Amino acid sequence: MLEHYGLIGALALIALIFPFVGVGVAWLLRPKRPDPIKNSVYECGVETIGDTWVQFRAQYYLFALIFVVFDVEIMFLFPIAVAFQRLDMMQVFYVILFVVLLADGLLYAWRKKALEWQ
Amino acid sequence: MVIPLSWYLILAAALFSIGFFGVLARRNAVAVLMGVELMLNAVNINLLAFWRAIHPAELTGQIFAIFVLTVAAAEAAVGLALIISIYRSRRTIQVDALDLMKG
Amino acid sequence: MDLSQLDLRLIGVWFNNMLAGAGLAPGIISLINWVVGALLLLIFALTLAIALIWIERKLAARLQDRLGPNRVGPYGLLQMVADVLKLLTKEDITPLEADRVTYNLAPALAVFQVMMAMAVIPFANGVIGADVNIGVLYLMAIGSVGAMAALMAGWSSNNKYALVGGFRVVAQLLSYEIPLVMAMLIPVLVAGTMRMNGLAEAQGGWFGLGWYVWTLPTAFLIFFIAALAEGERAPFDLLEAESEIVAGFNIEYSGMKFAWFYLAFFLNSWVLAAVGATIFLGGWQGPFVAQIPALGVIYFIAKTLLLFFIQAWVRATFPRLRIDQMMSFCWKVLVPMALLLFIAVAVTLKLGLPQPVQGVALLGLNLVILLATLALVSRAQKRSVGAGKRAFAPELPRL
Amino acid sequence: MAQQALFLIMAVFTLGMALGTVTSRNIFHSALFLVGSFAGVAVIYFLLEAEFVGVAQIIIYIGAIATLIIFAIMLSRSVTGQNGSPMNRQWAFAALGAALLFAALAWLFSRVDFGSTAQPVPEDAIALIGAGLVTEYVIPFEVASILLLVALVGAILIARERHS
Repeated sequence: MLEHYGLIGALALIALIFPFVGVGVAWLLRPKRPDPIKNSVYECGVETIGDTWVQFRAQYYLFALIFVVFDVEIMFLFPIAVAFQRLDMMQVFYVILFVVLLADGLLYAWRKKALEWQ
Repeated sequence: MVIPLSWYLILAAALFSIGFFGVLARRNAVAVLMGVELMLNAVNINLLAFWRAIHPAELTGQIFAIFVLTVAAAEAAVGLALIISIYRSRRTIQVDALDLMKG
Repeated sequence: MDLSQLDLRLIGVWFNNMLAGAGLAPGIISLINWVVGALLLLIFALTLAIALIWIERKLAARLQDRLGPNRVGPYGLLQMVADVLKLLTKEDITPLEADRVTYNLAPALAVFQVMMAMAVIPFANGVIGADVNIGVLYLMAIGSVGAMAALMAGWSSNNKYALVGGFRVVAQLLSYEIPLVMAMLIPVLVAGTMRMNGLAEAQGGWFGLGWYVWTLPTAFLIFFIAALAEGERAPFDLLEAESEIVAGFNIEYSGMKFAWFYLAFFLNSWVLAAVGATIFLGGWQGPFVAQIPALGVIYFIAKTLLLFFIQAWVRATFPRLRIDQMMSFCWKVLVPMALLLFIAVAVTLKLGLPQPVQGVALLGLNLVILLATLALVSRAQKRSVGAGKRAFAPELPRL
Repeated sequence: MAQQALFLIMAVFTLGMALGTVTSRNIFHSALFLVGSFAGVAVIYFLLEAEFVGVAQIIIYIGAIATLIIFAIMLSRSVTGQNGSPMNRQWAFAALGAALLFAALAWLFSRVDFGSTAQPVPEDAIALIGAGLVTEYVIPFEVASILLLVALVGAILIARERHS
């Protein structure tokens, strides 16, 4: 099994180093004249007011939550899909039960208006 | 196995101890949760190492590792929701500042 | 020359024989193979990116009745070379209060993600970086690294626009990952394998009628729409919406670091097109591919470019969606549709129908689900517009 | 040999990242170190020939849990929260306790021989996992579904902004 991952490992190493090589080459070629105005935060020419890390709404977190639950669900469904030809009708029913239970979660989120963007 | 079982176990032990330290010593509630996740990872390394060394033909070890992952995801979802909720009402997530229950 | 000998895999065999002839140990030979393979993929990706940027700019210009790049070289072909040189010599600006390590790591991670995805794409039968057992899941895993890169870039720039872009990552990349992967799950269910080459192989025969786009058109549609969002393309380009949040998460980046995000964007579109072509359009399958395996490369590239062309076409044509519309569409239309499709296909496969009947049944089911969804959405839309609500916020029907 | 070298490199990487997670002053950096540590553990799983769990580790831990953690940090970031030590008062005892725990476990694992077989991992391991989930382990499988459902419902209830 591991021999399949040799190329992926080599690619991972090269793909991690390569962007830094590019930035390094640019570092050799490019001008370096920093000044406070140039390095200030870009805000359409307006002075930045206040801290950047202002409070964000929890709305985003709700979507992340639903994402996590479905992510885990899909991770379970993939090996079952691979084994699907070996399953009988009863076992397919178990899989459908699993999906339907999680679809309930989506319905609940829908009902509670967690899917609305306000 | 090319790599001895004890290597994996010692790695897992080290990871578990680091996570344990994080849980006990950090003030930020999110950091405490990160410590818990490190400990769960250590447990999973142990599960898979024993599976690979002793029963590779049966996939029990792998299946249980997946369940541990699932539980970790559920735990993180609820734990972080609690932390966000606490932050909203108390404006802090430093664990030692949250001592409402202290008499 | 015998055309059947024209198999790209033979180059690998020849290369290995040469190395073995030089008296190298087997371990060293495989190491050289891996490194050479990885370097080939890297070089291919870089050349491809330059070609894609030129194609897309020319195409968008034609669709919008402009000329596009035409000054540097014939048909503006050398424009991209000039752009690369310009980006290399641009001054690199790091905002004063940026989180430096994270700021520099983010573009590298974006490139890393898209390069890693190249490893499991089959260019012809067996011509694939690594035909791993977990092919489709591997792509899903790599995709989550890309979301992480955008999140890091948005957070570390210490810029409000960038942070809004970072937050929109979850709204867009994460949400649309669910229908994307659910749509990829359905061909896996039919083929019974996650290997990318195996998926392409399973679509042979029947003169192209074995392609999953014919039997599973709704799954393909879900995949394609979700791929537009995953590739940060209009109408789903809220992540960088230049007219609202200037450039989103990569606003503070300049010079080479910006170039990496740019490169990752185009390659990501191409990878999504290639995955779509492999999973739904038969990949390297085509006429006479069994006799002349090298033809597979041509079929594969043609199908990929077709999908890339449609993506660019949509991008040049459609206006951007609002964020509430985008999220509603994902969670209230695409995900329920994909879940329903999964259950329907699973049951149909277990009925034990003979091959052609099963294909027709699958096609019928797909069309029924698609039409039913369209009808429900248009009814919900009419009702919400009539009630004076914002357009497209379908309510759950009372049960 | 090559595998052992890779294992040692990844072990050092994972532990270093884990140490960074628990000691970093900046909570966002902690989260990034945590991501690095997760990635290291994923490579360890691949070395154990558990490719499915390795890829699931990346999908769930890096794709889902780490994203949630980073979001929670972004949402609960207080301007004053960065001051002061990241550690609480009992950190020295915690360090001592963790060191003792590690010493005891390491001593145990280096002494006891749990045995090991030369059996290979089956070729179709993923299909066997999939079949196992709906045969032998069907109850944990459905319970996992219910657990996720309950977690989703609970988390939505807790995290929802109340409209006053």
